Amino acid sequence: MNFDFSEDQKLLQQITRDYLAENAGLAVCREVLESDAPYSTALWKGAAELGWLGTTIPEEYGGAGFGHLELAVIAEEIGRALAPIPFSSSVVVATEAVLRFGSDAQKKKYLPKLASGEWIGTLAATEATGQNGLEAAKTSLSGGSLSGTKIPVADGDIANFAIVSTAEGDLALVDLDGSGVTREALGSFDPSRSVARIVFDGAPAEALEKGRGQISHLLDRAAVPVAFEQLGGATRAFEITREFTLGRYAFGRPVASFQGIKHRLADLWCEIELARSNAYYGAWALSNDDPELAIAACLARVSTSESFDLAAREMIQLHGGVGYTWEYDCHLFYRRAKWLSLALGSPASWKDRLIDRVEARQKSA
Amino acid sequence: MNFDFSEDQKLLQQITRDYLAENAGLAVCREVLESDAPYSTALWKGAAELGWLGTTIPEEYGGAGFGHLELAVIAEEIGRALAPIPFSSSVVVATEAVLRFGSDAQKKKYLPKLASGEWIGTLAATEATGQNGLEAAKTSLSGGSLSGTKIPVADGDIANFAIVSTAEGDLALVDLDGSGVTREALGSFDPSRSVARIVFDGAPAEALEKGRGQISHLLDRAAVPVAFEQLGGATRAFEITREFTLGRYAFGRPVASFQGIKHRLADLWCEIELARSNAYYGAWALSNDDPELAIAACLARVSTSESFDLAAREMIQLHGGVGYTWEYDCHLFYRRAKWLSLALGSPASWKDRLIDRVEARQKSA
Amino acid sequence: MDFNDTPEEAEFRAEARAWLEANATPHRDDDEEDLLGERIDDKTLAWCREWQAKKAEGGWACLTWPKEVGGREATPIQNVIWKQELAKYRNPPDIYGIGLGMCGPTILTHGTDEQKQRWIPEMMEGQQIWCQLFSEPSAGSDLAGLRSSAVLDGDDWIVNGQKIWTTGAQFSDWGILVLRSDPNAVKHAGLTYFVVDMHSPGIEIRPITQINRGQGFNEVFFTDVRIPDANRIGAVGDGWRVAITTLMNERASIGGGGGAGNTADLIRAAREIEIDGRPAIENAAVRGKLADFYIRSKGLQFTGNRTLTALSRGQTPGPEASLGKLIGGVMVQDLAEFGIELAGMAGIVHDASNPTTSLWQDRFLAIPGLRIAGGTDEVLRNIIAERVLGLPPEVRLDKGIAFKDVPTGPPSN
Amino acid sequence: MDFNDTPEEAEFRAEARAWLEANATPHRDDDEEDLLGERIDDKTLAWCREWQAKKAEGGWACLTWPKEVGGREATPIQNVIWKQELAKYRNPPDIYGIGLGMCGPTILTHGTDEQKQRWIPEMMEGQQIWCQLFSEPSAGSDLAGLRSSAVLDGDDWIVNGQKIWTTGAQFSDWGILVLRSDPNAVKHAGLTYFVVDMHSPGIEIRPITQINRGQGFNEVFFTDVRIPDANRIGAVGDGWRVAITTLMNERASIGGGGGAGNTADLIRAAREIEIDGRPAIENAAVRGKLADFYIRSKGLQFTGNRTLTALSRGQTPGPEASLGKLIGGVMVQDLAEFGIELAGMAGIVHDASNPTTSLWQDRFLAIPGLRIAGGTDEVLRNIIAERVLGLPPEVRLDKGIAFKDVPTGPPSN
Repeated sequence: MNFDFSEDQKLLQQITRDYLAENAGLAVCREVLESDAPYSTALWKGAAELGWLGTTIPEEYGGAGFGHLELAVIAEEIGRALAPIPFSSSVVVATEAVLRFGSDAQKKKYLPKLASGEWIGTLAATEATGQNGLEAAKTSLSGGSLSGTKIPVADGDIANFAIVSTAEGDLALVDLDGSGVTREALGSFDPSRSVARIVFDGAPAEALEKGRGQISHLLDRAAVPVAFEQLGGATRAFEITREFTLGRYAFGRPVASFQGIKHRLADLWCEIELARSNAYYGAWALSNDDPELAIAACLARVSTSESFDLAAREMIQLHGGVGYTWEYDCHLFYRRAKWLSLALGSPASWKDRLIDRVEARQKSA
Repeated sequence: MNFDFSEDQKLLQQITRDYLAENAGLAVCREVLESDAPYSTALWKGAAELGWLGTTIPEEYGGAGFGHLELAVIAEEIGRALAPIPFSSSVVVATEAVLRFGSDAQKKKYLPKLASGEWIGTLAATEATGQNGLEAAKTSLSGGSLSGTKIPVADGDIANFAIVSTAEGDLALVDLDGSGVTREALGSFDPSRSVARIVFDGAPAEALEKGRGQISHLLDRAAVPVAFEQLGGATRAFEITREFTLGRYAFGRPVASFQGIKHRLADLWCEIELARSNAYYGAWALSNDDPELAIAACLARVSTSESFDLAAREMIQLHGGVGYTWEYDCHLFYRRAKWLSLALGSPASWKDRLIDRVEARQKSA
Repeated sequence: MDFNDTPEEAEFRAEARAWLEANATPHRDDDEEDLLGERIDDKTLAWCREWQAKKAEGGWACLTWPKEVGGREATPIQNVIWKQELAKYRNPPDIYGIGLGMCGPTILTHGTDEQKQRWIPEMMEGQQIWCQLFSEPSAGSDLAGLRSSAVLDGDDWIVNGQKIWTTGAQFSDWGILVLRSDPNAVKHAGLTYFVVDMHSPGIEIRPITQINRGQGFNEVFFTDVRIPDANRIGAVGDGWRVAITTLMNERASIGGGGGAGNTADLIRAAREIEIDGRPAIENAAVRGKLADFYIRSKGLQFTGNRTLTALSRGQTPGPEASLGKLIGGVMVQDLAEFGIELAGMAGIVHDASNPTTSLWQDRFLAIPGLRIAGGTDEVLRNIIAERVLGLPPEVRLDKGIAFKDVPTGPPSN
Repeated sequence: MDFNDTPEEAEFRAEARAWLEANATPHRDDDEEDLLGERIDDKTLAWCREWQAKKAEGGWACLTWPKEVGGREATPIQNVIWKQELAKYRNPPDIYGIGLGMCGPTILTHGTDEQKQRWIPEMMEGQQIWCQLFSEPSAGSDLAGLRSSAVLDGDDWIVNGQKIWTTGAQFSDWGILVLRSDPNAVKHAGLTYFVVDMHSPGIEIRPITQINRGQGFNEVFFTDVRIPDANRIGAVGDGWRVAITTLMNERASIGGGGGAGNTADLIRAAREIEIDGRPAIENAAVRGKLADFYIRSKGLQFTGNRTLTALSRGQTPGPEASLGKLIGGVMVQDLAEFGIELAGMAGIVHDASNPTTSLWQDRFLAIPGLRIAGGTDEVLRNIIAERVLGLPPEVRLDKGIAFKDVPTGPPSN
């Protein structure tokens, strides 16, 4: 039994954390949030230089050739820093799609640019408000030409290409800077991460070679690293809150000495630890290509979404008045938590998916 | 605005409470629970003498001729005492059915015996495990002859007659001591209240004159007084628990002085107060025959079910070890809470019904 | 048990209605939601002044006050009836609420006759706007832990320090203020209560930006500000007792989130938004959640009716009112969160292209402020536990020692 | 990151498996659930003795103990592997668990050589059953508040008082016992630790009936019971320090409710039971609940795996273990309650005609006991807050004063 990261992975974690502490304090997130910039180009460049953007990309395509455990480690640190970069869209989802379902030619075209950070990729799957099945896409790919509207697309305003789910069940690769594409940046609940509407009107596109019918599997694979990003955010929110309640005094004693506060922190800690355990299981299943991934991804996704949301909410409340000010960082967490918990589909939809899969397994057993 | 009971009703409450304190301490509930007796005949007799069993029955039929507010007042006290008598089945449901939907002849036959306590009545609606619509009855009444199986029937082993829902949508009156009826007492989750399976095989029966299609309305009318019974139980559980935590010392101070306990009690108190408010609204709607009853009954039913369940659970936990002993009374509340929250249909089914009705009203608005 | 007015109440309601019909402005469809009163500009201020003057003229400026100062000695239930009727019309933000609801009653209770004559009439007519300066950065839930100082210098007090969470400071003329006049006394004994001219030299007001970018509150800095001793309310060192009067009146005036608890909006959204190709309202999980919200919001509403009943009988509602804020605060936040999640991934879009969801997002960003203002969850639970349920008070480590010796931060070893 | 044994662990597992295959009894389908060990009769006791003797003979009686007393100095992870393999077979109730898990380690740590020789071998071979007598009616969460007294009389101590929640007292030969030997000392300083012969005159054992009518615990009354001073463990007045050793070992041994957290049962029930004529599992509200339970139970399971990982590395798992009991306890109660409610009105029938629902009802009645035993929610949250998160301890009012002066009930004014 070794249900933990290795020493090497922990070293990678430390290096990543140190770099981010130096280069991506919460002020960097705030800067993007308060400005018109959709993301931090400087941090994106730094991440490229450190090789994070090509973590899972084989060396032959210019990547670091690491596995998904290393990706999970880096994602957690990205989450801790609330790094304002399109990591989840490009490094997790788009990279995974090309790597897993692309032809050799497709890999050769996209992976080196993804690894270098020159291109940002994203997934364009959702077409409407509500929790509709991802299989319900109306956007159509026919004769190399893609038409339809995707909204919202995470990081769709800054991405160079998108993986687009189609009515035919394909995952289409589309150059977003090319012809037949109109896009519009939309207001984001977390302005440190961006979001867009994209209209395709006969845009040139090709299907990922092995992508047909794989949207659901792609989401499973993406959900695990994103869960680590969420876990990192939740953990950091908790740590800052704990520190605050220890330093803040009322009635001559630290706020953290009152049982009401202690018990709330204890409950929150339990939720985050359970989420961590589920995320670890996801990482194990993903890195081993285990069939359990279909269930493990749901566990990791729901657990980390709910605990990051909770941690951010408690963070504001336990900070009292200052927690509600723009000046304090609580709202950065509050916004990011909700953004991440919805950007790959709501927790409710993942619960539904989980029961489908548990049922299927019980029936087959 | 007078959203409270009147002085007269409060006096009735005090008299009822005093009588029950003298004659129905929790030892009386325990006695029934620990013995084979299905209910306390002595208390039933006392209740009859005090006129409680005919609270809403007009004087011409031997009742007290009170309204539903008085019934609510008495039901709350019955609940506080965990009185081990078939009050909800006979005085609330069966009486209401005959009173509301019976012909003159039916009223003349049943109401005086209900008021005197000579006959116990009950409702036999459920036919299977699960949350199936009450409209799904298979039991059939045809040519004055009733056939089918009802399980479970609250107080079905001790009742003299039943109101039986049928496939035709009728509410049939059946003499349970007559021919064509086989019944069997079943184990009850709360052995101080009893439950049975009843098989009808050509039992002579007649429909309540104005009962067709009224099962749902009957349940609404019954839910409100039962909600007061639940509210009484919840309130008493809370009071006993509060007293206990004040008297129990740990670390040199009352357990009730620790913030962890204080806040749990504060939260519980809030839940019970909300339930009380919803129950009051139900009482207002019922006693005024207001169309709001369709919604108000759901509010009262769900609120009081959930808060009595919660109060009983917290009662055990906040008593610590002794709360888990047979000797202490906590489990009497734990059993009764669950029994009452299911005996008229689960809270989940009432929530579903509530949204049906809210939606219907919004649409018609 | 009924929801109807008594004959006396009905008569009063008719009187209020008649005046309002003649003088008030009807609601408009484009009235915007402004949960925290964050959008007050000069035009709005002018509207406030005009409307307040009109109410004062008609005798509706401050119903519960004594007749000798222009009130109508209305009963608490009459005051509620007035508010119910008033709410049926379009009203400017309640910028006089703090003055009339908290400052006025305190001056009427503890002020000298001279002080009453000086401040009360102008306050009532809306000529002067008042604010309250109690909280400090290090004194939130522990209000009596405040540190801003007042030192007597001839006939004036010299004031230094910082106040926070001051609603309306930027357009206020006067403020009520509690200061530490003796740091060697025990905590509650070293406080004195003043009225300060907000236009005094040495006062600097900085708006606080909230997490939703709104600016409903301010920080107020005092640097050698002079307050004449004639502006002192109550005796030196008796400030806590005076402040209690203000706080009792505050607790009664803070509401529970109003429209944000509106389940009708959510049910409408659940009919419009789809889950798996069907209206969300057909989904059992959504129905269960809607039912939970509906039941809680109704429970809160009817609890309010029980409070009104007490008022109607001439009773004073007590600390039970904390229930509404504790339960209501959590509920409206849950409700807003559920409203966002109903949109699925579209819940991350926060702009005009997504109006239904934006409504919930705006509320989700506004509500944490409502939850904290007027008492954190812990403060409210303590109030309920101690004052309603009679459970023992907290163990106190700050009693019986000089205020300056009470720990205010971690030991610096 | 993998779930596999290291080569050393695999080797040990093979050894354990081989011995069990040769000596243990397979599971039977009709094995009944007995969450609180309530159904121990003579036949069961005989089976316990026989199986323990066999394990001792094979060297599997107490793996972690020193070789010199018959243990195999196994690592913590080896002990877990043994338990995993053991659980695959049919086992009698663990009546030796308290002796071997708590009494033995305490004697091995604090006992004299003579005491070790006297008690350890027989304990290990299962010839003697041990119980633990710490809790008292007025000393639950506050264990050190115990009042049962020991007064020295020649070479004996005279013991009076009452203990409670003693598992297995009715069939135990020996007990470990903490008593107040000096009521004038401060609370923790006046305690002394003993071993008592449970067959001594003056001991009366009364079973406690639980809310589910089971009898897993006892009250034990002491009336002038004599304990030889030779049975004292540690110094006079040093009982609390000795007791800590016992308690540290207890915390590690109490589990989280085992099979009661089995969501597979619930999913099966949701496929069988109908809502509105369709299997309950098709209902979105039911699905959401099932998902919540499934996610929590898996989270608990994987948290256990993280603990095993620490063990596998030779680390000692700490107070984090309280998480499992706190979260698991609430979850299994919620799960049982949901299982009952799924049945609708049929949830009130508690008998053989209703087997699926009866299972949940039985658990619903057993679980409150599991939740309280080994620490209430508040105790567990304090442990997590103070020992894991490093938050400040409670304000203590019982420090620094003679035990006899510590308030034990409301003032009788």
